[in-house]
Amino acid sequence: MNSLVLLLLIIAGGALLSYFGHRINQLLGNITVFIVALIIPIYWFTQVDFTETVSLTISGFHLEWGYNMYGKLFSMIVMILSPLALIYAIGYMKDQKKLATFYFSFLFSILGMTGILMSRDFVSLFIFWEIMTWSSYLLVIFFGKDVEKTGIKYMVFSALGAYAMLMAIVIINNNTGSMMLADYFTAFGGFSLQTKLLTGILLMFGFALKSAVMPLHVWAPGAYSNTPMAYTSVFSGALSKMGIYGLGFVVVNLFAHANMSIVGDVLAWLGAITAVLATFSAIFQDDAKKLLAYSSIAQLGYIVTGIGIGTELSVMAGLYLAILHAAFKGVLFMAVGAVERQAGSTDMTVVSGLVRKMPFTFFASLIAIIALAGIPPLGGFVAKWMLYESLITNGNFLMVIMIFLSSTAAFLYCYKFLFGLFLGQQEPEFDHVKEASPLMVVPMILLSLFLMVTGAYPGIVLKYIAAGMTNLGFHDVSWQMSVLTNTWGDSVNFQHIFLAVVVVFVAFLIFLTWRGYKHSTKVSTKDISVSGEMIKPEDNMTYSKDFYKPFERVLQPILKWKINKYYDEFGKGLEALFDFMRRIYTGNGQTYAVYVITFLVILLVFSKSIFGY
Amino acid sequence: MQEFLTYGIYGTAFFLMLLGLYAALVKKNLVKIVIGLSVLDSGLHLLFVAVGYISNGTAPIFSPAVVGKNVVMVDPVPQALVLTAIVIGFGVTAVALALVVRLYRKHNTTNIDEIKNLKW
Amino acid sequence: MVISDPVYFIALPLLTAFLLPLFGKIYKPLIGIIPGLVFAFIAYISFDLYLNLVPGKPIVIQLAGWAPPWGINLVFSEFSGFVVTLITFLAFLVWVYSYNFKKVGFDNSKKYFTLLMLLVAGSIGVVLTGDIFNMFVFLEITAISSYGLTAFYKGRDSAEAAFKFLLIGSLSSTFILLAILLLYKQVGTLNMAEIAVKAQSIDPKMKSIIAILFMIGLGIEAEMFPMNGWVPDAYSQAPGPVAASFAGMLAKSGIYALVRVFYTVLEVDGIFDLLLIMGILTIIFAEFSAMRQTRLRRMLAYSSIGQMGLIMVAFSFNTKAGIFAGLFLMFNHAIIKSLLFLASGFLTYSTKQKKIRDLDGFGKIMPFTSLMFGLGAFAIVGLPPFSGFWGKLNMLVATADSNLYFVIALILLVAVVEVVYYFKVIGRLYFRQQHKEVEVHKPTWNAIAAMSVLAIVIIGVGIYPDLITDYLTKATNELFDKASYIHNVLPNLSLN
Amino acid sequence: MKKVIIIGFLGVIAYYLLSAFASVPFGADLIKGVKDFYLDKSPNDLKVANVVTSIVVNFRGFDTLGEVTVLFLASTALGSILYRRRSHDSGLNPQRTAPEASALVQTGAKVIFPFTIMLGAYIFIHGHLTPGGGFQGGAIIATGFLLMLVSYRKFFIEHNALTWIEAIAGSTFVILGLLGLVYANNHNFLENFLPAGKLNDLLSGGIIGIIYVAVGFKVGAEITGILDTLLTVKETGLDPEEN
Amino acid sequence: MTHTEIILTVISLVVLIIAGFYAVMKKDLIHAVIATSVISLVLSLVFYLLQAPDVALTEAAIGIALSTIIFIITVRNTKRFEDK
Repeated sequence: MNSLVLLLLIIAGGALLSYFGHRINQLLGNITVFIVALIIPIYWFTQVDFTETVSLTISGFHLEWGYNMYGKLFSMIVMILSPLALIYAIGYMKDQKKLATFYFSFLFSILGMTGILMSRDFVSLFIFWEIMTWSSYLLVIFFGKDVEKTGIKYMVFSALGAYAMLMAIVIINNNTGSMMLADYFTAFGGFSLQTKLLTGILLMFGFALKSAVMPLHVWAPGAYSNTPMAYTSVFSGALSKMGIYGLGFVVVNLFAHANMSIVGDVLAWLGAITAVLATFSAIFQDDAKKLLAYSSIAQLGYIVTGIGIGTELSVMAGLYLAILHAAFKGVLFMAVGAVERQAGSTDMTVVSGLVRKMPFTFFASLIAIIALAGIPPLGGFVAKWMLYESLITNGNFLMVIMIFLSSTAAFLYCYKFLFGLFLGQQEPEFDHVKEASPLMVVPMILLSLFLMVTGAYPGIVLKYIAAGMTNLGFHDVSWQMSVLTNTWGDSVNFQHIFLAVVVVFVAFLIFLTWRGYKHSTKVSTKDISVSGEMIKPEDNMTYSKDFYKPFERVLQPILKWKINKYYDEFGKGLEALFDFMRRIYTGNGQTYAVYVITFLVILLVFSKSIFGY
Repeated sequence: MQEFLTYGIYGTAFFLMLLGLYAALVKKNLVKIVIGLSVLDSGLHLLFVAVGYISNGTAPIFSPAVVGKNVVMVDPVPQALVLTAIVIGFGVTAVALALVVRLYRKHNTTNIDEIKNLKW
Repeated sequence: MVISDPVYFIALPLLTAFLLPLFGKIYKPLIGIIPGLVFAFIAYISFDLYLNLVPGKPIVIQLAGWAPPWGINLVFSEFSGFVVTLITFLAFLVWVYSYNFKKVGFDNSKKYFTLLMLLVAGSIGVVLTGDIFNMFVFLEITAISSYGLTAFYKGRDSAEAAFKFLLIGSLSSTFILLAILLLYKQVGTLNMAEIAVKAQSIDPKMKSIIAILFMIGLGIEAEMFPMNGWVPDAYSQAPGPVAASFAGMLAKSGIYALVRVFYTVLEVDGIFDLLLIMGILTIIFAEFSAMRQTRLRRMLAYSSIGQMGLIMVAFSFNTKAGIFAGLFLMFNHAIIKSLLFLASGFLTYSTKQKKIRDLDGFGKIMPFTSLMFGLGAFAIVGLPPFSGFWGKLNMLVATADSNLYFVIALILLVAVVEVVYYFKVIGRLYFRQQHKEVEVHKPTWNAIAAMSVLAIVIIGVGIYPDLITDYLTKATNELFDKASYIHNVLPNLSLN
Repeated sequence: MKKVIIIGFLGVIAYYLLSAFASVPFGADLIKGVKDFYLDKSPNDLKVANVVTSIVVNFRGFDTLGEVTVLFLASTALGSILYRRRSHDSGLNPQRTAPEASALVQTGAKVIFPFTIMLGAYIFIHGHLTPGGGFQGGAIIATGFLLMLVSYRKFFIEHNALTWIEAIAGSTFVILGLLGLVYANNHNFLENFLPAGKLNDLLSGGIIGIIYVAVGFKVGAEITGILDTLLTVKETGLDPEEN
Repeated sequence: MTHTEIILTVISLVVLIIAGFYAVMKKDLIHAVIATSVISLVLSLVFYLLQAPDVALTEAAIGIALSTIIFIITVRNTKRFEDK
């Protein structure tokens, strides 16, 4: 049997088995999930033949599946992150209700992503895209929180994006007579400008929506923070990358090569704006989940910028960042999930000082944060370096400033995140907190190890990226295992930096631990005497409250402008319109009869112009 | 004369139909609406028969009196159709009136404006 | 072949309906069983006939021994056979569903089954007949049985709904009769094939007036925009299985009549543009109204109108792709909407108020019904891998082929609205806590069986649409090829 | 205001439709169509003197089957619409609210009743010869019953008998049609399989006469049933079951 | 058509129009129903004059007697007068 079909069958079968397993009992279900989580990546890495293709004709549409290097690159994200998240989920979701639905949807979204990345035609791309969308919708509203607000918002935006794609697809089919991606790419040059823009922008709309680019990001914070964290790591890490995947081939493959880089530039600008605004929003979040959600949006903004610029280096930077983002956001969401499960809250004004209680979680988060912030020894630095370099060589200095501003501001929320949850004073109410179960810790640790290794040897990833970029029309992309050489001829050896930093860091840590234990005294954060002023019990005086108050005051004018508001107003307006329109069904049977007669009169009066006799 | 009858009969038929339609569309009383529908039907039936009529035709019956003679007969097809239509109209009227009785029992009124529990 | 004659589709239900009171006198349970046997039998012979149909050679049945155009004829072609098979299949499932309905407060089953059987016979008659006046008679049969079925339940506003339906329906039958009369006076025949030949010579102004009258008369059962005021009321007040039959049979025979008249019988320039506009208006008003409904059945009814609008748009392209898409949508709408209505029957029966917000947490207390509803909702909004997706995709491809890009945009925008209101319900069913104690009515075994069959069809066609695409293509060719229809009915006549 | 608009609308409709019908002048024989065939075949082949009857019962017999069905349907629908659960009737016989008619009316009705029945029967038996047929005869029979129902408060229709008549008459029609599938020359539904006889004979026209008799019984029973249902509607006023 | 028939027809048409008006406009429903009955009666005469005896008979049997009686029953069961 064809290995690609078998892969899809394994995932779908796994979904069904997990569903029924969990319907029977939790232990059986968990074991099934665990086995499935192991089998999928093992099968993918060892058995899947990437040269194989499947082609079939359904309902008159020719479908074709087969990997290319670009799809394979993204598949790696899915195949590494998703099983880890599944294993994590076993621990995280323990004793929750409706587990059968959870794992079923989880595996189906993996099925969707896997399918997207091997689709060579638009129909199967769309099918898998929709499967991914509805399964993730079920997970977004899984806890039943804000079903009306967040869930519907997610579904509306997803549907808008998907249908924009669908419209592009049928227009492409009308123009090329084929549903194949490859035919579209070859025929693109011959389209009229309108068709080029219409199809390209509609496709971009769909993809950009999934990767939460600025005006289309409003679904993301709520969706990311309401979803069970076990899935959010995949959601933000892998699923949003499907948007990047699509943007890659639309922007780079079509517009950048068709001398229409203006489209890509617009996208890049949107990405940069997204990055800045989302970073600022992230800084002022008190809920760690929300913080990470905004941070995700910001990171995706960088990636989109990289893709949008569309030069060799920028695309490479974007893709590298995409892979790193999958890893570190995966870890961070898992860590928040662990905190949520163990401490019962993710509010950074409530939870604090968990570093001693949950050291492994802290370690993993720390590594991830370092990678995220782009601090030298880890991969984030390399990626950002490449991004800056590509922007500078391309002459987009304003964008450099924006990205730089955003990256710097990112330190603020990184610090807030680490401090809020793990550092600071530990309150007595968290005395009982224990480290999360190994099922949850091991995936985090594995991912952070991956981050460390790629920090020292970025080439491990760059190799695949370079291979993947051949499908985007960039051949002979140069890369080195551990040395980065820039346009101006300077080179940096990461191996050495990494080792040096690690040594210093470890030494400092040991020193700190030793000193910290010696000299710390315990004071309750809630026992503060204020001169002459009465403190009400509900006043929370922990450090994490109003963490960046002065900064917030400065940024107030920017933050006041909330795009969400406009969407809400628009939605309300639509609802009012709908309410108005349905009044034509007055409930009076006679009125309906009058409609019939009116219609007859209209047709008779205009019969000449309608029928043109 | 022919023309007068054309417009006279067609006109009457249409007039009855429009009267019926008017009652069905404007009158508020349920029974009146059904009366309107019935008048509408009457006009329609008249139209059918009038369209089927052929000048100086006889009824389409080969009674012993006409067998073998060369007579013009009126078009029997509209007559057959209108037979069916009359019976169907009667059936619809009966159902409509039964519904009126039901509505009256529920709402204690026969004003169609007051019977709109189902709307929007 | 005597045993598989299309006339059985009509004669047998009629005979059974006439005799049903006698069966009831002999042995009471026969009232429930006999209709089932009849439905099973006609479903069997329709499948048998349809699957063995020779392409291009429809079964043309003369009645009373007179060849068309003198006698009435029935045409069991690829298109009409497809619709008939769909109707008989659904009829059987509706019977399966309502067989045991008495257990959940269902009285007076004799009259129910009589009316249901006549509804089925009427719908089939509309589809099969080759005579325009006979079509009117069968339309009236479907209409009157629908009035009876709509008003079936007491203690609801069912009489109100039925009266509205009746008022509009009577107007429609007047217009159809006027159109038939005008047509007869022009061509001197009532046979559709012969009309099709002779109608070419009718004065275009006259033809357009006839077309307008037909459009209004037939548009009512096809749920076209300004004439669909009865739909939400009737669908929400009728018993659940009846609403399913309305969606699956009444609306289908309505759209069939519309399509047959405008494709085969009466070719009028511009009628398809009109159909396109009306279809679009139908979609917009229906889906927007559905969005703000608080009652489940009304929401489904409006959604049903929207689907019918989509079907009209598909047929208005006057291309093969359009017809194919339209047929696919018809199939989907019949199967999926029936499933939704059948499932909603038990959901609304348990929530006395029938409000959507009372459905919170029903996924837990009525797992099977909720699952079926969810599946139907996924399918109807066109999510893969359910059959609804292929219909929508084909529809959009057909639209694009007609270069109507703005229609694509419109259909998709409206589809977003559709997604919203269906997913709101799913969200309530599954992801909310039950907030009100309700008296739960579990579905009976036969209801479960009926819903399962529909669900299997939806998933089966969704995963492998080629199960039906062949038949749809054949039906498309049949409908598109007017000349061969005429030739098959009237071998001695031909176009021009 | 609404009235004025609607009158305007009706005027527009009248204008267009009248102009459409004006092209088919009254009394003109414009078309060569199926009617000539019917006028030729009915007396010569079918031996049915009344062409309308032969069209209604033979050429377009399927329509008539539909028509009978519509009446049956109306009666069933009426029954289901006005049906009440037994428990609410609480064992009482349904009572008609109409007051007892005067002795004169009662006697008159008693005298006229058999004649009406006979007239009706005559009309549907001679349906293929003279004007009228099953529908008209059936309706007249029903009128006779109506007379009795209105005159006598205690005149109750035997529902059992009604059911039997309905069922047997209706199924006779369909079964005769189905027999055509087996015995007739072309094996068509509703095709005549009996000898045609001689024009203007009572026993002519093959199955047409039989069908019309069946239709007569059916229609008579159906309409009587409808009247009975409507007449036994109970007291006026709000129905507790409805609210 | 003979002259007598034409004159009869014309008179009938006039009666039809008047009765139609009466049926639609009269507030007393019983009167309106009687008017519809008159319409049927006159209509059946017109049918007869137009050489349609079958239709005339049907209209007479159904329109004059049966239709009228079911209307009257309904009016008795509801309200006699159309309210303003």
